[in-house]
Amino acid sequence: MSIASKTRLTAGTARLITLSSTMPWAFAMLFLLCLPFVFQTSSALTIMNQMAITIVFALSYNMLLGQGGMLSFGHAVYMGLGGFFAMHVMNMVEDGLWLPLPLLPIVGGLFGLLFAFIIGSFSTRRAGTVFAMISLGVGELIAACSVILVVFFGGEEGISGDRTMGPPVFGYEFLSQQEVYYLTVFWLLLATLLMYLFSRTPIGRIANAVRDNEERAEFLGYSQRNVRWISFCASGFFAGVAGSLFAINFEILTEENLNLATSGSILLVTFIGGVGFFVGPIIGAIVFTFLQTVLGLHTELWALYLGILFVGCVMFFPSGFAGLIAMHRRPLALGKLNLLFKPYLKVALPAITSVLSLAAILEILFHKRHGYGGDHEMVLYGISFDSTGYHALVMAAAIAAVSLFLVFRLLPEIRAAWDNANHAEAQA
Amino acid sequence: MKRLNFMMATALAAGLIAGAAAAQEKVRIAFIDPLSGPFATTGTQGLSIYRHTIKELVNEPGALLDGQAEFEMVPFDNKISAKESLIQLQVAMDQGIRIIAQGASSGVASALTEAVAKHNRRNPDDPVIFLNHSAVDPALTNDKCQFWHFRFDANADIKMDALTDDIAANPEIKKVYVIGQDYSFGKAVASAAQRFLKEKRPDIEIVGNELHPIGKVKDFTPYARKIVGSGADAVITGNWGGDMVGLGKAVMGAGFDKPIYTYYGATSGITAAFGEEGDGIVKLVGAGQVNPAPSPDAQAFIESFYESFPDLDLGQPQMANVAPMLAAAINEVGNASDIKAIAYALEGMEHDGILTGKTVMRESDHQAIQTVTVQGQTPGVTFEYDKSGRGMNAQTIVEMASKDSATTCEMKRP
Amino acid sequence: MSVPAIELRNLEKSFGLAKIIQGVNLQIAKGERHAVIGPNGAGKSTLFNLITGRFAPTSGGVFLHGEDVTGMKPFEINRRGLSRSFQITNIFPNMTVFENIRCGLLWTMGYRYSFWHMIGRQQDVTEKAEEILAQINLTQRRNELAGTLAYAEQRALEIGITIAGGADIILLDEPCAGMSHSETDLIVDLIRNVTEDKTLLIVEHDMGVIFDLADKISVLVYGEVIESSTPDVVRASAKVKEAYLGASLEEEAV
Amino acid sequence: MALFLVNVLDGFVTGLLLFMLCSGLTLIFSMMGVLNFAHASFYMLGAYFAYQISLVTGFWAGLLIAPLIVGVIGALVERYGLRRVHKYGHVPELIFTFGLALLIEETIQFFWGKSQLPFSEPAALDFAAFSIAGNAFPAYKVFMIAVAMGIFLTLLYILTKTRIGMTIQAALSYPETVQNLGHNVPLVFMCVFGVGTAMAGLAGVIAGPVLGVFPGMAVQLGSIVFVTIVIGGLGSLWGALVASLIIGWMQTFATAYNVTAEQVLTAMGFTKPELIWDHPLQDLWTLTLPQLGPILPYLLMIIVLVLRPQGLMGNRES
Repeated sequence: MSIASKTRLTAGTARLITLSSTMPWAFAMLFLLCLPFVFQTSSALTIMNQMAITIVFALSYNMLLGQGGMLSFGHAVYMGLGGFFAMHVMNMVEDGLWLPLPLLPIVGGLFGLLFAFIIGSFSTRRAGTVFAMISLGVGELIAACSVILVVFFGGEEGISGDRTMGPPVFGYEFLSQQEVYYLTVFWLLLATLLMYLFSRTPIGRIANAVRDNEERAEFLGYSQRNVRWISFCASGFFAGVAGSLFAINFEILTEENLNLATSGSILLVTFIGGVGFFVGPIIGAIVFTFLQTVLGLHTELWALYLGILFVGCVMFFPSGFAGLIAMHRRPLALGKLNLLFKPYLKVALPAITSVLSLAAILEILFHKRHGYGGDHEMVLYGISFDSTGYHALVMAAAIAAVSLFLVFRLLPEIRAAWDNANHAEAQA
Repeated sequence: MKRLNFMMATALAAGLIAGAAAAQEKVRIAFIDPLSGPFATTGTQGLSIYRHTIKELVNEPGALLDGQAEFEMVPFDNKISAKESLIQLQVAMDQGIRIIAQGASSGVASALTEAVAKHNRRNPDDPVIFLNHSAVDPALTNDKCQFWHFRFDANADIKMDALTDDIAANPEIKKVYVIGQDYSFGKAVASAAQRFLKEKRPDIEIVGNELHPIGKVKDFTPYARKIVGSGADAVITGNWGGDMVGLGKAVMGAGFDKPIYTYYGATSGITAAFGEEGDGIVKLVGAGQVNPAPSPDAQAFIESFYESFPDLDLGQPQMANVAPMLAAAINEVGNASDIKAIAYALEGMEHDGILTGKTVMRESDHQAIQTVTVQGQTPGVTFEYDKSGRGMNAQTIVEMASKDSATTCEMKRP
Repeated sequence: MSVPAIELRNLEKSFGLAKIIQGVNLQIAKGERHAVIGPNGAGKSTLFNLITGRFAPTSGGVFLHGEDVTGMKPFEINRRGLSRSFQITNIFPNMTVFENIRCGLLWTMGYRYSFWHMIGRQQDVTEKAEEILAQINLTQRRNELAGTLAYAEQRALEIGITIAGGADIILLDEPCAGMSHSETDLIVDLIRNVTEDKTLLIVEHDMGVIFDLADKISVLVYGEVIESSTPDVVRASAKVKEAYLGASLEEEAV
Repeated sequence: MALFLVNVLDGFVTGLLLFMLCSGLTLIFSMMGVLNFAHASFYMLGAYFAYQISLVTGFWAGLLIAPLIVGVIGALVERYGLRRVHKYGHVPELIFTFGLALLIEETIQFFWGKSQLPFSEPAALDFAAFSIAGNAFPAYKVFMIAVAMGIFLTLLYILTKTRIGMTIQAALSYPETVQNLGHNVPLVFMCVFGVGTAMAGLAGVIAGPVLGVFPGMAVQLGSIVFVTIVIGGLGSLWGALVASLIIGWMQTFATAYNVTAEQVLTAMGFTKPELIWDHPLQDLWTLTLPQLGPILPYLLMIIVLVLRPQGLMGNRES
């Protein structure tokens, strides 16, 4: 389906493909192509692949939440089912079916689409709470089935396959992580482009209209249910693509690909990034994967930090990181962005210090309480100390207090600078 | 991304140091188990046992390459997720680590053993070895067996063999109820129970054989009612974690006062949760023993463990074999970098396990054969679990358990 | 006489025990500008909601150009050439003014649920939307979010969205509510402009607007049409005066 | 027959426990329009607080104090969290409570670790009240029934016999009227949220010894609570009661009887394939009713929502 819009783009009027509209894509492509030359280890590549998959998944989720106004607690179902089917097809390839690996995401996407079509037929009748609850119920149901239907889902071990058994594509067999990276990036760019273009189609725009005011849209000739259903199917397709990419990368799918935790975390990813912006989920996916894998290497408390970040985000900047960036469009347009640099720089040091020292307090407390028994030595930010005493705690608290005090002292200045930068006439 | 750069740098630096062959070579072992989330206790406990064993039995006595080298455990948190485990495996390999240890969850173990096999097939010159310290799904050393995987724990079948010995010796048991979690391990336990009971005590009636959804049952009372209602004289279960606590408490709460045979019915808060009610009722089958300590050496070893880790339990005695056996293999090869040779050296190795008696790494399927015990929850033991005033005491001791058991493994050696 | 554009036959609607519309019969000819007046709570908005499919009638029927549309969903009725505005401004606040208008155009211009057109590249839609923007005097505000417009501008936009699809029957629910005199004049001109050659059904409280615009007026009191005729007749009708005044007095008494 | 009776009683306990959670959730939803995703987390907090208090003062003080603390925390969450998010709309509110659930779970692990806590029933109730055909019915469960019934009757009294109750009832049926109550609406909201969460906390205290106190206890119950109030009908207290009991009994009886797919299929005239472990339909043949037990509520919810979106006893669509 979305392939159609792609051909339209290339076949369509060329003059509308302007330099400014293709620049970001070209830049992204170049950037992604160069990344493996900087990060060569296969674990770095794996993490980048993971990011790419999360980006596709989060973008597909935002087709629902951000663009269609549907809050889903069960989106992992479509990614997971797409992935499971892709994995089964991968195993069929091993048994002789002819299908080059790069085409596998289409298979997964179609199955994601199929299930979105079936489930969407009743879940999209209403938006809001009812939709959210049905998505939760379906999510729980499929996740529970995955343990019962062992033949298909492989039970708790999941099912695995070998991506290298397909026909070689231009001599590549996808043995190395690097080859897989380029395959993933190809699909990342393609899927992102297609989803972006989808938001520019009549149905994409009407999805926004239905999100804003479903009743008004009905009086313009649109069935709100059909609009949601179509968005839902499209979203299911791309979730299935993400699932297939997962299958290709990790060569295993398990119950965790379907369960509520995965569905919940994609909500978190998308929201942190910013649901109101196309790039929001991309930012969210990068930040989240980074925090999860890299922060996870350094602290057991990563989930706590993530939770704090999420709740803080909902409370204080509900438009997410993308929203924070977009806030600066007006100062930029007024040419007054430079007014903000100095106050930002001034507050950066105390702000970072306060975050780090608050985290230090948590870490020390946690270590005191749950550290491996008898292991009193603790290393934090490269400093090694004994966590049994109160010295370190008092010190961290003192640093936190001072830096927080500084941050609050600087707040009025920032606010003033912000107001100033946002008003065309203020300078005069 | 900066962090990744840093990681690369450290990996590089580590490589350089290794290349310089310093006097104190560090042989690093990646410990990939849950260190956060609901199963963090299991992972933390395992890591502590490793660290203690390495310190007491390898590094301090200078048992690795005549004291020229030392073991170091590098923990990686897999959050008990297959996907995370594969990522952590990559990270570990990027850091130059070629020895992987894992144990919590057979599902993760099966993902890892496949990933390791795939990696070794794709990179035959740079293999990785996988030391499984407690994932007991029999398939790992049967249908899914492969050269690079070594299991140090007794598998579910071996444990069931010992467990049914204990049942067979008790003439009062006429009816048995088997209940477990609905996944590969639970099913393996159930079929093994049927097989061995039929063989050893054909007169015993299996009055219930049931699988319940894993981690989804809020209240085990209806199951407990069925068990009591069936008139069973003993319960066999492979449940672990919350499912073990829930089942145990419900069954005992419904008035059941006969033996409950478990695989994982102790430590990690379970012994404390059962408390007095479980004394004399809860049985545990496992490799090796801590109560009573099998030897004075073992006594000292366990004592020093509890000194170093007062908040944890020595819950998995077989884990104390991994580091010494690996050290012996490395000593035999003469270096720690020829992974293939080390793997060959581990095959068929005999070892005097500090807590598990005579231990052999069986060549045919890489399954460790060792002492398996059936233990009972007893108050006032020397080494208590969960600081609850009670612990597990060995009752039936089977040396070299199931040493001739059959395997379907067709090992392909490189 | 040709088939009426809108025909209501014995239309009734009850909410629980309350009968809001009790047997309305009404015929509106093609091209007619028809106004519905009546005291507060007479059921004018309910009548609109019944015609447009927002509520299903308890009994009776609604016919558009002779076709029975009773019980159809709003979008189905809209597709048969009927478009409406709302008493309380009902626009897409998070979309730009231009996009608001464009949403009103898409279905009738044949784009429907298309995901194979790039909307920004459809010259016909863009031109038509610009045309309507010019008509409702909002070209200047083109790229602003609809939610940030002034009240009168939002009302104009509401009308713009309503007429954008080119429906031949337009229902306007109190388009001038809450507007100043000068704003009202502008809106009335606008309405007259955009409903040229179309059937218009309008509810309005401002009698000046009604008598200025309407070809025919129906008076709705307590869910019943007590008079339906030309403005002059209605103005002179004693029945209307009595009912209307009576109702107003009652209202004040409450 | 005896077993049937025992199961009726057990299902009743489960249902009532569920109702204690659902009543608070429904109250909050009806008044404020907020579906509190973190409701089960307050239940968990209740259990943890009660455990901590019981270490010092014993079970009974915990039973009284823990719900109060939970209620106060709930009120604070409303005052400083929800109210702030309220202006962005209902979806962000739902997302906020979702985040709160994550945060509470992590915070609890921070303080109490990840293991199961040894929280057990008070010694005074640690005996079998009676037993039916060898199946003991613990006195503690009798106590649970008593507490839950007590809560229900109190709630019923307050809602039908007091002025504030009438107001709340009006608000249940006509949410838009809440604004016209002439009360300090934000204060009412804060109190409702506090009371609702305190009830969840109380449920946690009395459920803790039976269902266990561990970090996963909220997740385990969380979605089932929503399912229950959705089935019962959002905003309907009676619906919540009916749905809770239905689900309590449904789950108990589903686990109690080993109906297998094999029996059903054989009865329908199919024959079981010989080599079942390699058969593509093996899962279908080996399916049992207890296996399906935990997913039945979700199935029921989807059916209810498709056929009757306002729920069994609800009178408004969300």
